[in-house]
Amino acid sequence: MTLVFAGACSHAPGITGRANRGDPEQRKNLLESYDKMRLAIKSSGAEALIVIAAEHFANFFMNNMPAYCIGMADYYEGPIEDEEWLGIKRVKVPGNSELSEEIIQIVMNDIDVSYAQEWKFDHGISVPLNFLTPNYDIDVIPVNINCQGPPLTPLNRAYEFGKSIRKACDSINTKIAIIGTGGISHWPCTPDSGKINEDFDKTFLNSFIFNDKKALLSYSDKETYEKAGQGGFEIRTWIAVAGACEGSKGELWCYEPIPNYAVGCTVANMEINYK
Amino acid sequence: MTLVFAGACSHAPGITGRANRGDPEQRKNLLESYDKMRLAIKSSGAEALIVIAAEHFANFFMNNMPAYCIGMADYYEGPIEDEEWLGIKRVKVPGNSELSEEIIQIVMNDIDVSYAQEWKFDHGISVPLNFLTPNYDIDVIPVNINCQGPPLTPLNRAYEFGKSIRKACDSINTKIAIIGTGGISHWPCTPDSGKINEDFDKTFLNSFIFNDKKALLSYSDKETYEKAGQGGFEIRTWIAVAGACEGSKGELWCYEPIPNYAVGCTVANMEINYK
Amino acid sequence: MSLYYVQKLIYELNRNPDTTKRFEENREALLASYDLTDEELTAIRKPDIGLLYVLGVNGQILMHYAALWKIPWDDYLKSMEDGVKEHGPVRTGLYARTEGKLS
Amino acid sequence: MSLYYVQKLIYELNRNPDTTKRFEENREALLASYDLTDEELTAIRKPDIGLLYVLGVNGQILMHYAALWKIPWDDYLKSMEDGVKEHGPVRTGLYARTEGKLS
Ligand SMILES: [Fe+3]
Ligand SMILES: [Fe+3]
Repeated sequence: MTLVFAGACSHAPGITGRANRGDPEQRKNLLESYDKMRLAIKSSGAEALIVIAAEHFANFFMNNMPAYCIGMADYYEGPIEDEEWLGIKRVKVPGNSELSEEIIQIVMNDIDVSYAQEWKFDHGISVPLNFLTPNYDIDVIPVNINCQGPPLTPLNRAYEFGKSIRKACDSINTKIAIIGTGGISHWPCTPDSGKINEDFDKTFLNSFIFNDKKALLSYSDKETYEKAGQGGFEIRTWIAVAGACEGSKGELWCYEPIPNYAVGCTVANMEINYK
Repeated sequence: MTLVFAGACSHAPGITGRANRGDPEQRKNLLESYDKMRLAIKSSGAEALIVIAAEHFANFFMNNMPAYCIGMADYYEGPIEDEEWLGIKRVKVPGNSELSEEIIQIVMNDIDVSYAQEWKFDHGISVPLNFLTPNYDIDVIPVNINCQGPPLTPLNRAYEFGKSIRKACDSINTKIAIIGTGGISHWPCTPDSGKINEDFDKTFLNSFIFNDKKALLSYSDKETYEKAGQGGFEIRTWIAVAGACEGSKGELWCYEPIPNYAVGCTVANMEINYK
Repeated sequence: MSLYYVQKLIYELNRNPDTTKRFEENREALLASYDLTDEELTAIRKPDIGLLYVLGVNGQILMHYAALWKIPWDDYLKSMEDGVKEHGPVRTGLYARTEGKLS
Repeated sequence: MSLYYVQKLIYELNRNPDTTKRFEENREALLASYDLTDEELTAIRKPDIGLLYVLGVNGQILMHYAALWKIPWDDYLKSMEDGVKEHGPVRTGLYARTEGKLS
């Protein structure tokens, strides 16, 4: 019973890189919500933070594209992007290879994860950490779900992956927080960049908040791509968090569609139902 | 119902690289058995050959070590080793990216495979191909199970992987042959190189031939390492073939322990039970 | 499979300073080490960002290639639109599903 | 974690001709780009194949490093035995389970 916090949030590079180009009211709400999450993680007593992310060809390419990968190093580095462009200074982030290995060993019974003893974070992890662990004083365990290069893992496997991570957390004697980070609808680096499909986002968030497994797993990649763009494939990170907390409910702390950040900026938590 | 052949065999580099240092009688038996397998694949009408192998840090390293990986390219190259040393000429081997993708999409429902659009074969694949498809005239689909860098995938997942590959073969309209290639007991590149544990090998082969799932999955990595060396971890490739043919029986065509080849040289087939 | 090598080249230019250096100093030798068609080579050399988009290159890789050539963001976005006008809908990869545009 | 970087260096020497070239031409600069301890650096520079074995390097990687130094196969095998005698049992990695020797 050592999962102590679960939640999910956005990671768009505009949030830090083009900070001043967002509407001030919306930005204020977003930052306050990130900070609420930071405090919630802190007061949970978490000793390690698992970040279920969806990187953008930083470490993983189609020469060996893992459906799921878990970091197993004592430290990581990031962001890989230009510090000025992203608005985040490059740092060494503490990891915990032994804890990672314990988790991987357990997860491998259910989900066939790759492991990585080296990992350079891109904005997909660096943006959330910038707000949630600004002093980099907690061990981070990075996790990746391939949301970039098809063939992509089926949604129900992402849910099972979350359940498996939860199983690992609950059988380990370390207090662990989990966050997922991704989408929802967005069209990064394409002519449609900046577009946001609020209807798609709100429907999805509603399913997330109620942890409605059936609804969460009902999307086809075709539908997601058409309605939510390539970035929409990142719903897998949210679905994994839902899986980790199967049967419990969540709370939406922030949803601010900010076109200059190219995404509906979201922060949500998920209750932990101790079984 | 389009799995048309299944079998397993050794891949030790000594078989081709130090060909003349093996006992002539043993070698004769080995070569005749490889040839029997070549003919069996040919007469099965197979249009593609899946090779379930266990490479030796040729393409995959601990920076992103997949438990399972399937190739998805239109051609591959190999061997990466020195041609003289291995006794095999470097060639371009035909692949079939579309067929690979079909298989991957199906397998991903059960097993979280990585995929690779590029792959350089080492002796783990090049040695079997040298005997089984000497003209390189059949599409090869390379598959890797991590048997080198722990944490390793549990044996029952390797069996499930085989079942999932079978499911894919049987739902695709192409005649497919599968071979596994690995161990059994050996201590490659260590001071114990050349040692062979015949008892371990024969017990394992017996379980394979009877497709005794319980016995095949009963090995712990600790036991395997102590009795069969690091090379013994490659039993996963045989176990996957057993999984692909769950419920059927096999036949041992060759078992010749040849210390100068550093392994018990084995060729076996597995019946296909059409369901 | 050739899209793979176009993307691989750009991915390595993004991530590997040695590759970038060879691209600056000895471009043709570097390009020769990838399995590329003439059309792909033309698109890379020019660079024709719009054509690369039409050829199916993922935006998460392509944006860095535009940045390497110091193409401003807005021009990068416009190149892709122009590319579709000039070369027709996206031919393969992710964006082919909706021809590279929202339906 | 340092074993990881020892193995990574050797893996890249095995697979990447550019790394091998830098190893020949500008060794110290190359080594500085890996996160290595003094003991690991000593073992790599000498090379002390036996010590690398004791430090936990996988034989499937190590054998290629011996080959790079043109060490004959039998000497390679003997170095590992000597390494265990001189530096004690294998400390980490796969072979630590049986101290690098059959039980
Ligand atoms: Fe993203
Ligand atoms: Fe092997």
